[in-house]
Amino acid sequence: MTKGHPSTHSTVNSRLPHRVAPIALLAVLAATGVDAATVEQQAALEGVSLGINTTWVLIAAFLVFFMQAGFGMVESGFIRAKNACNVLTKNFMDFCVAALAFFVVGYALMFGTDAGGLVGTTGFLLGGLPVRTNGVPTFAFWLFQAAFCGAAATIVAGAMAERMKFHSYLLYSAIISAVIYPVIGHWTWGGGWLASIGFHDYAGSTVVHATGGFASLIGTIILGPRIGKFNKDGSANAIPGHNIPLASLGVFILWFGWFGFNPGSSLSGTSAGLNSLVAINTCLAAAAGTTSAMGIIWYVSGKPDLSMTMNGALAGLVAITAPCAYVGPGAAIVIGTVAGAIIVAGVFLLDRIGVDDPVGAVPVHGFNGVWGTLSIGLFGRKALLAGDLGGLFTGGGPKLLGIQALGCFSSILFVVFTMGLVFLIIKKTIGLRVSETEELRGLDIGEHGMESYSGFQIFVTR
Amino acid sequence: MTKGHPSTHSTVNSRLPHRVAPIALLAVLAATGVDAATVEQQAALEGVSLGINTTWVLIAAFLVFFMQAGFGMVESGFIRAKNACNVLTKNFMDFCVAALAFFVVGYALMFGTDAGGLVGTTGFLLGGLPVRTNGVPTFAFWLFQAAFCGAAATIVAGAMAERMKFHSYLLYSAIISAVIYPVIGHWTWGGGWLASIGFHDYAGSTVVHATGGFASLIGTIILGPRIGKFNKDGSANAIPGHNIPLASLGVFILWFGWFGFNPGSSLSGTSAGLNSLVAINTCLAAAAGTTSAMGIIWYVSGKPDLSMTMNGALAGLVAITAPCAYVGPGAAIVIGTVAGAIIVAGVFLLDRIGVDDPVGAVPVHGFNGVWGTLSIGLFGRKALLAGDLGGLFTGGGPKLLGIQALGCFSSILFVVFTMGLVFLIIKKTIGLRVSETEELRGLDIGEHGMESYSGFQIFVTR
Amino acid sequence: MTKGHPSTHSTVNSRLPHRVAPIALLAVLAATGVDAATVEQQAALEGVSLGINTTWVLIAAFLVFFMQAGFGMVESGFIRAKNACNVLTKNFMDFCVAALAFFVVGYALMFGTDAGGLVGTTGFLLGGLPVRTNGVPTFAFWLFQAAFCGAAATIVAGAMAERMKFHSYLLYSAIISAVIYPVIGHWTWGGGWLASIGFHDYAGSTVVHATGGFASLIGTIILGPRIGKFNKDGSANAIPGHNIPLASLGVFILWFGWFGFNPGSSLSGTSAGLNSLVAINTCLAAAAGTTSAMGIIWYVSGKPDLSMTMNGALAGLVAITAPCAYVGPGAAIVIGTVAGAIIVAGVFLLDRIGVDDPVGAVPVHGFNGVWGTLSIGLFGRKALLAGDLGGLFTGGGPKLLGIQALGCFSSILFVVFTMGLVFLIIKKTIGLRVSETEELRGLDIGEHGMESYSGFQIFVTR
Amino acid sequence: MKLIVAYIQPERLNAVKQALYEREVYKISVTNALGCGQQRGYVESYRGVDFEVNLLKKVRIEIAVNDAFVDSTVEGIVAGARTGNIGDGKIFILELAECVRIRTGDRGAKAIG
Amino acid sequence: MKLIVAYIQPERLNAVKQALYEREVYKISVTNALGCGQQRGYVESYRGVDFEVNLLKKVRIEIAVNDAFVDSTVEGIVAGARTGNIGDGKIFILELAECVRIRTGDRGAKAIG
Amino acid sequence: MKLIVAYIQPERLNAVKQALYEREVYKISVTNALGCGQQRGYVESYRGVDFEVNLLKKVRIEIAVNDAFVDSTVEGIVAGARTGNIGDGKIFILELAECVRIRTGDRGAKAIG
Ligand SMILES: Nc1ncnc2c1ncn2[C@@H]1O[C@H](COP(=O)(O)OP(=O)(O)O)[C@@H](O)[C@H]1O
Ligand SMILES: Nc1ncnc2c1ncn2[C@@H]1O[C@H](COP(=O)(O)OP(=O)(O)O)[C@@H](O)[C@H]1O
Ligand SMILES: Nc1ncnc2c1ncn2[C@@H]1O[C@H](COP(=O)(O)OP(=O)(O)O)[C@@H](O)[C@H]1O
Repeated sequence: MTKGHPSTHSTVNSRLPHRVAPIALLAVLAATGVDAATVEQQAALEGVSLGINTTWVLIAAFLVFFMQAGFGMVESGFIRAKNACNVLTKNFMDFCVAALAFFVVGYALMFGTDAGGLVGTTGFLLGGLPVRTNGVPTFAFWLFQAAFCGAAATIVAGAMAERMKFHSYLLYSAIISAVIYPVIGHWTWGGGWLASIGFHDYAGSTVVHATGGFASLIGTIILGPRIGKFNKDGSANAIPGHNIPLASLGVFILWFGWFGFNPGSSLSGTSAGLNSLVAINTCLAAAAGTTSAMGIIWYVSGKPDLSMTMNGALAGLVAITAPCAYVGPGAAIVIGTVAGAIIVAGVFLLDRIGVDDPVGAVPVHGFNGVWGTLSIGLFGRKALLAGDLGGLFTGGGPKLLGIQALGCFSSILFVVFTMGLVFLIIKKTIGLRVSETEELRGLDIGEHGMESYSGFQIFVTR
Repeated sequence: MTKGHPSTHSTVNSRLPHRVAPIALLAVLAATGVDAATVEQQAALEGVSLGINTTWVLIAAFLVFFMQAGFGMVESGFIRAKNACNVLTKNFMDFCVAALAFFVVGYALMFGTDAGGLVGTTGFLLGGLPVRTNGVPTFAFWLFQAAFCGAAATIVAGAMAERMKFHSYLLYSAIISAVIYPVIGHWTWGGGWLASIGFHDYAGSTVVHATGGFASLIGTIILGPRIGKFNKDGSANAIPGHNIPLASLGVFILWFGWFGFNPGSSLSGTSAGLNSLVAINTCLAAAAGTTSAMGIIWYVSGKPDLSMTMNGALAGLVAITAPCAYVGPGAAIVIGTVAGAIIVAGVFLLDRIGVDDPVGAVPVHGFNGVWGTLSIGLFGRKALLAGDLGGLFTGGGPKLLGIQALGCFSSILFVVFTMGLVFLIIKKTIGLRVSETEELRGLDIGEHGMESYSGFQIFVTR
Repeated sequence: MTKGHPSTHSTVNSRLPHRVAPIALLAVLAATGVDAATVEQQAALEGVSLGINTTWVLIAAFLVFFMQAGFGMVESGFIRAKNACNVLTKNFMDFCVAALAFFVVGYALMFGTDAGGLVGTTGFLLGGLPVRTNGVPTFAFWLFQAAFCGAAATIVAGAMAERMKFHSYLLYSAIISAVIYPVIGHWTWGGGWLASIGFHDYAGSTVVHATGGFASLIGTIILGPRIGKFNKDGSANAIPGHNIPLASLGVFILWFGWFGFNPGSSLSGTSAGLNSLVAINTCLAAAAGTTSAMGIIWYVSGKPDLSMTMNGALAGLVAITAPCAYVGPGAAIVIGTVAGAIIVAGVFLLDRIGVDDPVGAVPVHGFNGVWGTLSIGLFGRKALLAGDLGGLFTGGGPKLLGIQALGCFSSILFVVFTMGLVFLIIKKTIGLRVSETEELRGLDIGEHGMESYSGFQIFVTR
Repeated sequence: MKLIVAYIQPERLNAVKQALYEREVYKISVTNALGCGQQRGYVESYRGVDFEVNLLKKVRIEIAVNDAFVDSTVEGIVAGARTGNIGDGKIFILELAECVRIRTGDRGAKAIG
Repeated sequence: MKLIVAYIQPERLNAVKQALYEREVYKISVTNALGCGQQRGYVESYRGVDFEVNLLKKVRIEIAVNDAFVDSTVEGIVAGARTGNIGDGKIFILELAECVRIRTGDRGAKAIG
Repeated sequence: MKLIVAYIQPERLNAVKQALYEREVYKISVTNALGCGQQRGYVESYRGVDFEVNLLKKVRIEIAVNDAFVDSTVEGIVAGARTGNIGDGKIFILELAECVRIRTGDRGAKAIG
């Protein structure tokens, strides 16, 4: 007889649906006089349903994990070749540190038993948790959430690229994934105070993106701009990215991964209609964001700049992350279009005020995270929000908008304050910034003793 | 209690299978005396079944979307560095324009109520559509189809690369995704005249690939070859691609995405046997195409050229797209092997007749799209075709082959005629081609004011 | 009425679950007096269950296929630009040759009717096989296994890169995928002698990775080091990889694909708990491997070398492949951490003993394949192992460790002996190694007549 | 002996090589260069910030010739490189004191060709 | 006429161009170079093996000028490139026998600017 | 003072550097070049179209030395670069009028080393 993987496999495979029925349920149903076959089938059905939900969550988690590659390619492609290894190492370690930290403490702070609406307190090292959480195995749920945590952490790598010390970065990364992100996450997704006042953030415009984006903003302000970014008169210089095809691949990977990020947030493969709505909204908002960013930069600067266009796609994706389950496709297009305008304006604004964000992380994740969160208060549909509130333009009055603003700004306040403190302490102690020589020669050689493109002739005049 | 995402999530998660039963069905079944538990279970079963089908379609749609990245990498890797940003921007916008255009008009023309077998007429802006289409949520079905539309559009970007104006390209892209592709699609997949005469094209060798391939052919003829491609005596020069590793990644991504393209076309995750057949056929045809293209070019030119080998993989994939559900694995290998020969011959042919297709889009998508479509008429199995026709070599006589030829050639005729007109009108009005100076310096600088590899020393002597 | 793909599709879609009930089963159930609706539902349930299992296996197979891209990018990124096309062609052909060879003979040798515990003997060309294998369609099972076979083959491409003749490589590749890998696979997964003595290797630390890794070791020893790798005094020189961002993308793709490799090995989407356990273990071991490799190389060499760090991720992934279903997350972290140490030590060891493995394939796949396999004997939990044996540290005594060691070392012995013979015969006949001139100029030009980065200025002083 | 250095437009390289072949000058060395001359640069922009690129891509050619070949070499370069537009380039001629063929150790006029 | 060749630190290129502009020297040609001088290299490592990199990235500038401009050009390069650290670079001055503008065929002092 | 320019096979660079070190010549500048000499090119093909590549990868070395060092430098280059095969390369020697060390402003023989 042909067979596949040994022992365990066979067991697993032969565990046909009708065998998974929990004994207790069987007993109850039997007692109520329902015949045995039906009882068995009910149990089998639940087994299959669990299977599809878990499959959905796991695949979504894999896709969200893959976004880490997208972040890496975008961040490295948009900076100079001499710092590419450095940002890639940061990006790599972001995920690894996040996974370990989220395992040890992060998950507990985010999803543990609530204390005062502020923080979770149980489940350190995943100890003492129920087998299932939100209808799927806790381990699957953890993986999905851990990948989110890694995404929040790595946003900052891009904004602070090309000048930040590596070991200081590692420290930052551990703190945000172990503490800051989990606490903000707890407020909204872990049963904290924002959840109780009816704040909505379906897949994390605020929880993930605004958190990462505003941590970037405060970080890059404290760190200061790259040498040569601003002239004495305050005007900005362009420091072009070294590998636009790589960055564009990164944007595609991020978009692809976002199809896990948003639709996966239902945690349920059987929610066919909801998942489909979320998927189409995600796609249309990204398309609209790309198109509007390209149109605007073309109009403003006379050329359809690809780097801005790609940021437009990401802007649309960030903006639709919170509202994707609460609005229709038409609204998704509007949300994406506005996101495209925000990214262009945001990039110009930062250049104007002397903030140096090499990859545009602040306007993409920060500003559009806010916009996406607020947009629920504008376009949210009562029927989809499952409460009695709705958006301002969808006949729901201003209340939801107020709640959204409160939730978004209090989260941002928390991150700016705590991360500001963290960055200042690092600055005063082990230091944030590499030496000028190292910055000029590149962090790849200075911090890692290697080159990204060994053998290639590369000008490092900038 | 730990909880996940708020409100809606909980609702969704607690929506256990037995709650989704449509009332009407319940009533009917109850009236027929079937006991309540069974009725509930029937509804639950349908919920689970819908869940798995939707999961399948959505994941397939994500994979097909990801093919856009593959196209981008192949197209940019196979051309010169100075035009990489340009082709990537085109590729990006292809998907975004396709998504928006397919939302506004394309879907309606393709899948709306049929008018005379020629075109659909309802469902503009997805208005007035049923919640489900082909057994899955309409939004999921839309996403899968929109990704196909983007693929058809972007094939042309490669063939016309390195010399076509960007805004003219945008116009072309909007027209093919809004009108041309949907109309051809309607004929075969939207209940149009080709569907009614029994034309078979499982996943789009004709509908997607021949459409894109022959639009490329007519476009590149009207546009003319790149400066330096042909010598005065008509002989062709090689203009090598600038980044073969990137192109090879693109081929892998395309192959990966094709596993969504073909198997996903069942629209049904419960069609276990069918999906498995389609998947194995897709894999074997690609492997055979790669191997035969490599063998032939090795024999002909003395070296196993990687660029041709990779085109062989794509050739096999395009060819198996139509027949993948109608033939067995043995036939799939034959189809792929022939596809590998066609690609080599096709590339040589175009060079001979003075047509300049930088990435090989015409032989890959056009010629092999035809071959794949016809191959159903040769190898199609009655049992799998679900009609009483079969292939010529599988005892079905020549009739099916005739129908396949008719369907394929009428589609191609339509696309060549309409797209030829479009390109000619663009040429006479806003112009198709950039200036000579711009072509020499590269479209990245000319059209987008940026470089793909800032800082790298790149020779632009060609 | 709007409709999707034609004829077959409709048939498939309308094939609602209650229609797939096998007549026989219906009859049996009916005879036992169970009412018809229940019988129908039982059949429907099994259809849905089959659907989700097949979906799981197919998607996992797609992910494992995609690992081939990861291998390609890691292998090419870690070597010099002048040999990138060559290794990519090898990597491409590995999969294509593996797919064809595994179709023709490999599958039969691996999963055919067992002969003496040593080899399978039926199912050549997939002829005469049952429709389902291990609970999923045989075609789906084949695809999953074929992708594994391709992975085992391509590991060697990296280790023997930059100096091995292309046609000799093709020959090697055909032999390992057609014969060597299937035989080793049969022992453990095909019902051979290792399966019967209770050897455990969940997803292939030994079957896939140690096989590929030790084939690499013997191959690279027979082939000899690259020109310039070792000095006269035996000390090693660094030959840095030419494209670290590409390699890092490759590592991400491999990690992403590993989520198909390991969790997919259950062959069952309904095994929710098992799949989730495997997924979290895979993630944590990789994170731990990355972190420990980075920490150790940082400590040892003073810099956090990215190339070693990335190898650490792969080391963790390889190590957890065998035990991922048999240990808890805590043990997974320990296993990954040790893997990170092994990779650093392994790379140093090979440099010390004069073995030139350009990409680190031997320590990653070989040494960590062994470690992963043995780790079941240390940390395996009885409850998960579904036997009465357990690991040394989990109260199971030394017996399982002994079995693991026996299985692992006998597999390695077999591969070293047979592949050693193969490489020696190739060396004596058609030759293994390119000429010195070709090696200096690069195999891209010598073997394929093309350049990877046409137009780029690249130093080839090494 | 003279060492002739010329900066030309990259896309003229093949024409220059052709012209030199016709004049029996077979040996040349080429490097990639950036040039800043009379030719106006162009404006690039990156995420909204414009910047002028005034180092344009050029190709630098170096040819060592015996005195008898100087004129035809210069004439050949001009023939191949000239388009009449600004940016066509410059030719610089230096006195070459000595020339050695590494392979044979030949020196002087004999080594040059 | 003289041909001035200078090796400078890459990041000083803009400053040098600026300084030359101020001294009315507008035409320069630039190539990428690697230099090995008094400046110590640095150690790279790759998967555990250290190696010293003693060819450091430099920029090579070439400027042809009339004799009257030699001093101000040299002075301009020094002004732009000097940081006072080892590795600042060198300037080499060669006698230039002839100069030809490809576009017009002009020769000598007239062709140089 | 002389300026020595040599074109060598890329893979001989390390040997040349080694040979020069042994002869106490420590300062060199290196650029990437393409050369077309007696050495036959090779044929590449791309998707079925063959083309001859006759610009082969070379390395260009530039060394400024005092007159006393010219012979040993030339000899060192030959020692490191020679394999006896066509393509080994050429050495060109130019008169160097002046040399300036940017860091100190030193001129002439003093500045060169
Ligand atoms: N005086 C000079 N010194 C060094 N390089 C020069 C000089 N003049 C011209 N060049 C080189 O020649 C190229 C073409 O010069 P340009 O003045 O633009 O062209 P044209 O000769 O047509 O006026 C420049 O980009 C530069 O590389
Ligand atoms: N004699 C020389 N020949 C060729 N190039 C030289 C010579 N001396 C210096 N260089 C170039 O100048 C660069 C700077 O020289 P270095 O001695 O490090 O600086 P400094 O002038 O400050 O002592 C070197 O990297 C090399 O490219
Ligand atoms: N007359 C020349 N002018 C400029 N470069 C030359 C000249 N002769 C040789 N070279 C350079 O030297 C390289 C080697 O020359 P080649 O004639 O092939 O070798 P060999 O010296 O062994 O005959 C060439 O590729 C070219 O870069």
